[in-house]
This record gives sequence, structure tokens and C-alpha cells, in this order.
Amino acid sequence: MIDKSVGSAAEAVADIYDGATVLIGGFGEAGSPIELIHALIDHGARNLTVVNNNTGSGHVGLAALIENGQVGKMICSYPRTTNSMVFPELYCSGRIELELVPQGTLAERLRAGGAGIPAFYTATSVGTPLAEGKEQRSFDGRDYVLEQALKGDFALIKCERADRHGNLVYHKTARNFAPVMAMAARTTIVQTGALVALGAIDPETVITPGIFVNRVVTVAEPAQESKLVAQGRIYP
Amino acid sequence: MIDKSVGSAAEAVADIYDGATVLIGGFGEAGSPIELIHALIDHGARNLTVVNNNTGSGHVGLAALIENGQVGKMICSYPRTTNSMVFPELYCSGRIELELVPQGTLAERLRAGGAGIPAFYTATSVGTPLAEGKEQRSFDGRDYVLEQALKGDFALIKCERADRHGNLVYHKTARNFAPVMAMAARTTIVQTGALVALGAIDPETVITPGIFVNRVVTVAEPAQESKLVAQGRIYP
Amino acid sequence: MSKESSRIGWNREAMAKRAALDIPDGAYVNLGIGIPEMVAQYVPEGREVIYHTENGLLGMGPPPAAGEEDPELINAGKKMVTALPGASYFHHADSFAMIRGQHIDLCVLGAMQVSERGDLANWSTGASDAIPAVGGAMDLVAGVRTVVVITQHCTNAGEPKLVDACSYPLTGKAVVSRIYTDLAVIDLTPAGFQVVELAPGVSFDYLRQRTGGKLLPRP
Amino acid sequence: MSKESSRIGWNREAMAKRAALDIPDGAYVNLGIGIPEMVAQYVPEGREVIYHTENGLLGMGPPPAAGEEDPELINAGKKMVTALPGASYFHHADSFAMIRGQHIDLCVLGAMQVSERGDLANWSTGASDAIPAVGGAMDLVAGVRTVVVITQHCTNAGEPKLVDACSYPLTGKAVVSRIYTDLAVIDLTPAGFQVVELAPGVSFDYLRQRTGGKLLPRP
Repeated sequence: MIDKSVGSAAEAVADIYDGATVLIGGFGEAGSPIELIHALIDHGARNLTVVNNNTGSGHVGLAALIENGQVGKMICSYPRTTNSMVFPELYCSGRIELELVPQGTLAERLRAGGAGIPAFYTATSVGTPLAEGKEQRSFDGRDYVLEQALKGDFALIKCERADRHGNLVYHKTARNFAPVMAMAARTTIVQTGALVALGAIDPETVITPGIFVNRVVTVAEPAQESKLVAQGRIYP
Repeated sequence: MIDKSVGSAAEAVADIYDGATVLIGGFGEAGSPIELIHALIDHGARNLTVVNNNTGSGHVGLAALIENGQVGKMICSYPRTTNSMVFPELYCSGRIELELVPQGTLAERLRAGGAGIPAFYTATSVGTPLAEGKEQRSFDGRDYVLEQALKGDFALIKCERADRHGNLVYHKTARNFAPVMAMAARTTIVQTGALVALGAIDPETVITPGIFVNRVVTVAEPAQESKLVAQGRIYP
Repeated sequence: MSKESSRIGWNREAMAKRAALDIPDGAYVNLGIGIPEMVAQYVPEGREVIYHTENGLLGMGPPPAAGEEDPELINAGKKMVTALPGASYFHHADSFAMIRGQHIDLCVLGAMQVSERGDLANWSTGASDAIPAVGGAMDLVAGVRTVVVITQHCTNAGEPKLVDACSYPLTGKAVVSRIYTDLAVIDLTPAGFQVVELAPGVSFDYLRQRTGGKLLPRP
Repeated sequence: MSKESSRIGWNREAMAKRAALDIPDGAYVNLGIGIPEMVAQYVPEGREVIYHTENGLLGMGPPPAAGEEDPELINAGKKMVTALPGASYFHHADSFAMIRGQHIDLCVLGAMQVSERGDLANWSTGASDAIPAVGGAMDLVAGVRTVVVITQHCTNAGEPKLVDACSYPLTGKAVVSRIYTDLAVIDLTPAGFQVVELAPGVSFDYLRQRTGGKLLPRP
């Protein structure tokens, strides 16, 4: 029998190893798998390469993972946001590496990684500093840059409901990067608001089919990052 | 006000011009927009390039369009199926052109066309006759071929329910190529089983957002291709 | 505000209102952060415009009423929004397929500089101590059919933002079609910056003194 | 049937049954048309296997009961099927992302020829008067993690289908891991065709006479 549910966030992230590339869902706090990130802080794997659109806020979640010195490199589109102090400080003092990627290129590189496309061409960034050093080519008279697939060893994502096969549905704009990250990671770890019976999710409405998911842990009442930040919380 | 609904299939296809590339949804009869195809036969545009996974069956729908001499070239993955007589006969007598594309490459070329990706690499077809004449390149020690985006001037697709913005949901495996064809065409024309009120489709379950749709015509009880074939029907 | 009100020309609301006038019925529109966000509230009545936010929503509505906020229903600026009837949610790759695939009709962005060839700089000053952050700006200017800019005509320091060539790192080359400033509406043409409309009390000479690059009077 | 029953070796059902034995619990599997389709019904009890059909369904079930048929719920062979609890529907590009992205664990395909290097030919005889048709076969062999073949050991004319080099156009190069025939189970190894198991009554010599390419006995 296929049962991808695991008992705890700690168990779910236990095999994340030093030096792994970890794709972390979320756009700001929407979709951020904060309990899985905190479990990864407890776990302690280091020298991680983390892919996320941003770099977290305050001293919880992704920002706390960075602050804890576990992240050697960030791949993201927008590393500074409101209440984002941790990454800027480390970056300015040269203690963390940054690969800046346009947001749509980041999403498409992940999708390519998940879809077995090693590289593709896009017009995004042509003529800008972010195209420097990249191969360029013209199709039908327009210039494009060659972008490479991006894959993860692990993905940490959050969803609304899941079943034991790992079929997922999301909540509003918390969906964002999660589906492409689930595709792009060798091991996809999900925190779900509810684990429902097999068949309870209409097959027409499944957003991430279970084939892209390895482990599901239920976190019925996930913390809200902005509330923790407002409360001045620091993890751990 | 945005209202993409049109009164008839004839009106919906009226501006399809000679020489146009027309993407036609469906995998066999599942998802085949048979009423739109029949309207295109009545309309009479010729020298079309048609993209579909197959070439139709019997003497109705896509097979009838081909039989009526309106198609100069087929782009498909599997041009012979049960009850498919029309295409083979024309092909063998040199009266229709064929571009044979592996099924997944066909789907991905359409998705690329819709997503603004002019070209991508895939391992599919490497080392086979279908890779001949295509640029090859190695990534991480594996060989890939370069495949180009495929776009349409028009797409004809079928869905289950639609609203006036053109948001679509499909029925089971009738979904197949329709979403990527809707993305890849300049003008996407949809036949829907039902036109529902704006807001009646849960935003979490929309498969094709209205931005990819131009016209929607209601065909409440679409014909079933296999039944017409079994009845020996011939269109027109 | 006092600074703005002491100057001639349009204020922020009037700039947003002027830009809104040009948005056609039925358009699919992506609005950037800042003044661009304000445009939605000024679209003339009778026009139905569908707003796209690149974090995965088409059919974005106004900010939520008190008590209706959902921190997981946000826009690209990470502000809470609503979803209107006819909305749809989708993932990031699908969202940027809409952008990159030229399905969005119009985007309205802020600018640090616009060159007379339509080059846009709006993501970085190039300062070595700044944290670079690009977001979706490069995808938008490369993919959206029509890119317009709303910006103050000059920087706080009084430097022109419309220039012959951008000194800041580019977001995209030859991408801007039209610029709405506090002083004028200006089109990008092969001949240079073409004045379309002057704000009340603004003369062509006044504008020319505050504009880098080639400025052409209304024909 | 009379032809088959007069020969030694496994019949079609037994071939499908033998292949089914090797499918692990929890596998995501794509079955080709013909004998491969029969494999599903022989998977040993207690194993949960999820079937993918490339036309957009994961969690495919058996053919529908009479009166439950839906001509728009079909498999890649265009036969009507059912969807099991936990199923999902998706579009063709997503479906082939599962294939190309190496998310499907196993596919079971028919073959016209398999070479000792694991090259597969199963889509065309290369005859000039044939209508070429490839479907998803090239995508499957390029993308699925493990590709196995079920085939009669020889053609109806008695020619070996396991050969030193394929004479028919290839579907993919060095893609096949294992072959289930009516006479044997054979693995592809760098040294050649490696016998894993012989069907009842089949000797190595009998097999060698009917096999092209290098055939290695069980160690």
C-alpha cells in the first residue's frame, strides 16, 4: 500500500544532508512551509543551497534558517523585502552567496528541471546585466538567452489538503512555486493542513499529482509568519 | 464588459483564413471539437496546416475536414488509428504532407509556443530517424535535440463548462491537448457543453484561465464521433 | 505631499487617473508596485479590466474589507487583495507563461530611468553595496505586449529620469511605449520622446529643461 | 491460439504474469498497447501500483462495467478505462513532463526488435509505403526510469526479434533493461543478452537458436 504520510516534520526532513539543494515553496509568507523549515533548523543540515523567491522575514522560517548559518547560497529573484534583515546583513558581509534570477526564469527553470528539459531559451534579461556570461541566440530575429534547468535534492512545500498518494490542492496564492518545486525535486516533502481520504479530492481538481510527492506531514494549524514577526518571535 | 460567448459555431470560425495553422484539440475522439470542425468544413477555408495527435476516424470531424481537401499538412504523432482511412489514402497518394512529431514533443512544443519559449532541448528522439536534421547538444553527458516552439493562428477545442471570461474546465481525459493549444494559438475558439455564470467555476479549479480564450460557443449536446462512425455518417 | 503640492503638474492620483484613461475595455493588465497599483481604481466606469498578479492570480480585486483578510491571498507586492468572480489561481510557471507568452496586454511599471530608445532601468542603481533584487520586472518587460511607465519626471534631487541613455543597469532594452509623469504624457518614437499631452501649467520649454534625450513637441 | 499452444514456452497471459511479478509495490507504471496492457491484472495481491496513461490520467483503473463507459475516459490505446480513488487528470504537457522528467518508474512496451545494446525498434518497419506513426513511444523510452519489453521471442515468420543490431528504425538507443518473451526473461547487460529465466521446457540451446546477438547463459 502506498502511504506517503509521515508522523512528524522532524521525521520528514531527517535525511536532508549537508550541501543539499533545497527548494522551499512560498512567495513571501504565502505558501511558506514554516514548520518544515523549523524542523530543518532543528535537524541542523548545513551548507545548503536554498531556492526561494525571497529570503524570509524577521527571525523565523526561512530567515531563521539563514540566520542559523545553514545556508551557503540563495537562489532567488527578490532577496530584500519588508522585515528582511537577516539576508542583507550576511550578504553585505560576504557570508552568503546569491544567484539572482528573474522570477519567471526561476519558475521556468524549475519547471524545466521537473519536466526533463535541460535548457530552454527566453527573452527575459536580454540586454541586461543578468544576461552577462549567458549564451545568446536569435530566433525569428529576436534575441534570447539560454537558461538551464534547476533541480533540487529536496523540496519543502505547503498545501491545503493532501491524500496518502500525495495528491495536493493548495490555498489561493499560496500555490505559487510549490507545484514546480514538487516536480523539480528528487524528494518532495509536503506539510498539509489536512490529510484526507483517498478519493476525497476530485481528480479534476488535483493540482500536484502524487507522483511528484514523497512525504506528507499534517500540520493542521500552521503558524502565520507575519504574526510571528509582529510578535518579535525568534526561532529556535 | 467582457463577453467571449458567440452565437454559433459558424460565427466562431468565420475568420479562419486559407493557409492558417489550426490547432485542433482531442486525443482520438476524446476532446475532439466536432461541431467546430464541421463548422470549419462549412466555412471552407483551405490549405490549412492542422495540428492534432491523430487524423480522425471515419468520415466525420477531422477526417472529414481532411477528406474535404482543406488540409495541406498534418502535424501529429499518430496519423493511423482504427477507422482512419482518409489520411492514409491521401498520404500514400502524395496529396497531403505529414510532419511526424513524438507525442510529448508535440505537447511541449505547443506549451513552449504558448509560454514564449522559442526552443528547448529534449532527449526524446535522440538516435532515431526523427532526430535527423535537428541540432544536437550534450548537457551533463547526455545528448538532446533542439525543438522549436509550435504556435497556431487558431485553436479549436472542446470543454465541459466555460464562463463569459473564457475560463474553462474539462471532462476527464478529454482535457489532453486543449490547455496547451489554447495557450499556443493567437485566437482560441472553444465549444463548451455549458456556459455558466461568472463565478460559478471555483477559481482553484480553473484549468484554462480566460486569458487564453477568445471565443466560446455553447454546444450542449456534442456529437460522439465513434457513434457517428458506427452509424456510417459522412460529413457534410 | 507639501513638496508635491507646491509644484506644478499632476499629483500621484492624477497621474494614475491619466494612465487609467488609456486602458481599454477587456484588457488583461499587470500593475507594478507604487503609483501603478493606484491605476486600477481610476479605470473609467463601463470598462471591464482583468488584473493579473504574477504570483498566481488572474481576476485580482481591491484590498479586502476588514475581517476578510487572507495572508495567502496577496499580490506581487505582498499586499492582501481579493479575487473577483471569474478569477483563477495558477502556479508560477503558468503565471509567467502568460507574461512571457505575450498574453498580458499591458503592464504599468515604475521607473528609475527611461532612455529615448525606450530602454528601462527600474531594478538597481548598480551601487556595489546594494542588495540586487529583480523580481518579475525583467520577465514583464520582455513579455508583455505593451509596457508603459508611471514615474515622477525627475528624481527627488531634480535629475531627469528621461534620459538619452540609462546610466543604471537595464531591466530591458527598447521596451517602453509610453511614459506618464507628473508633467506630461510622452510616447517613445524612433525620433525620440514625443510629447502627447502636457500637464496643466507645464510648457514645452519647462518640460525640455527637465528632460534628458531628444524631446519632440506635440505635432 | 492453436499456433501458440502447439509451441513450448509461455503464452501471452503467462508472459504478462511473469512481467507483473517484477513490479514493486508503490510503482508508477505506464503500460503500452497489446500484451503490456494485460500486465495490470496480474500484479500480485498486496501491491499497490499506480498506472499512468500519457493522454492525461494517473490512477487508471480497469475497463468500465457495462453501462459505465465514458468515451472521454480512455487510455493511450483509446480504449475506455476507469479512474481509481486517488486519480488525477492533467493536460498533455504535464503528462509528458512526468515521462520526460523521469517520474514514471517503469514502462512496459511491445517491440519489433531489441538489440543486444538495448536499442529498441517498435514504431516503424521503415517500409516506404507505410504511414509512419510514433505516438508517445520515443518520449517513454527517453524518459521513463526503467523500460522493459514484452514480446514474442520471434516474429510470425520465425525471425529473431532479439538481434545484434536493429534493422528497423530505432525508437531509442540503449533504453531497454529487460525483455519478457514467450521463451525467457532476459536482461540487457554490457556483455549482451543475459538469460535470467527460461520458460518451462526451453533449453539454452533452443533459445540461442532463436536469438540474434550475444546470448549469455544463466550464471
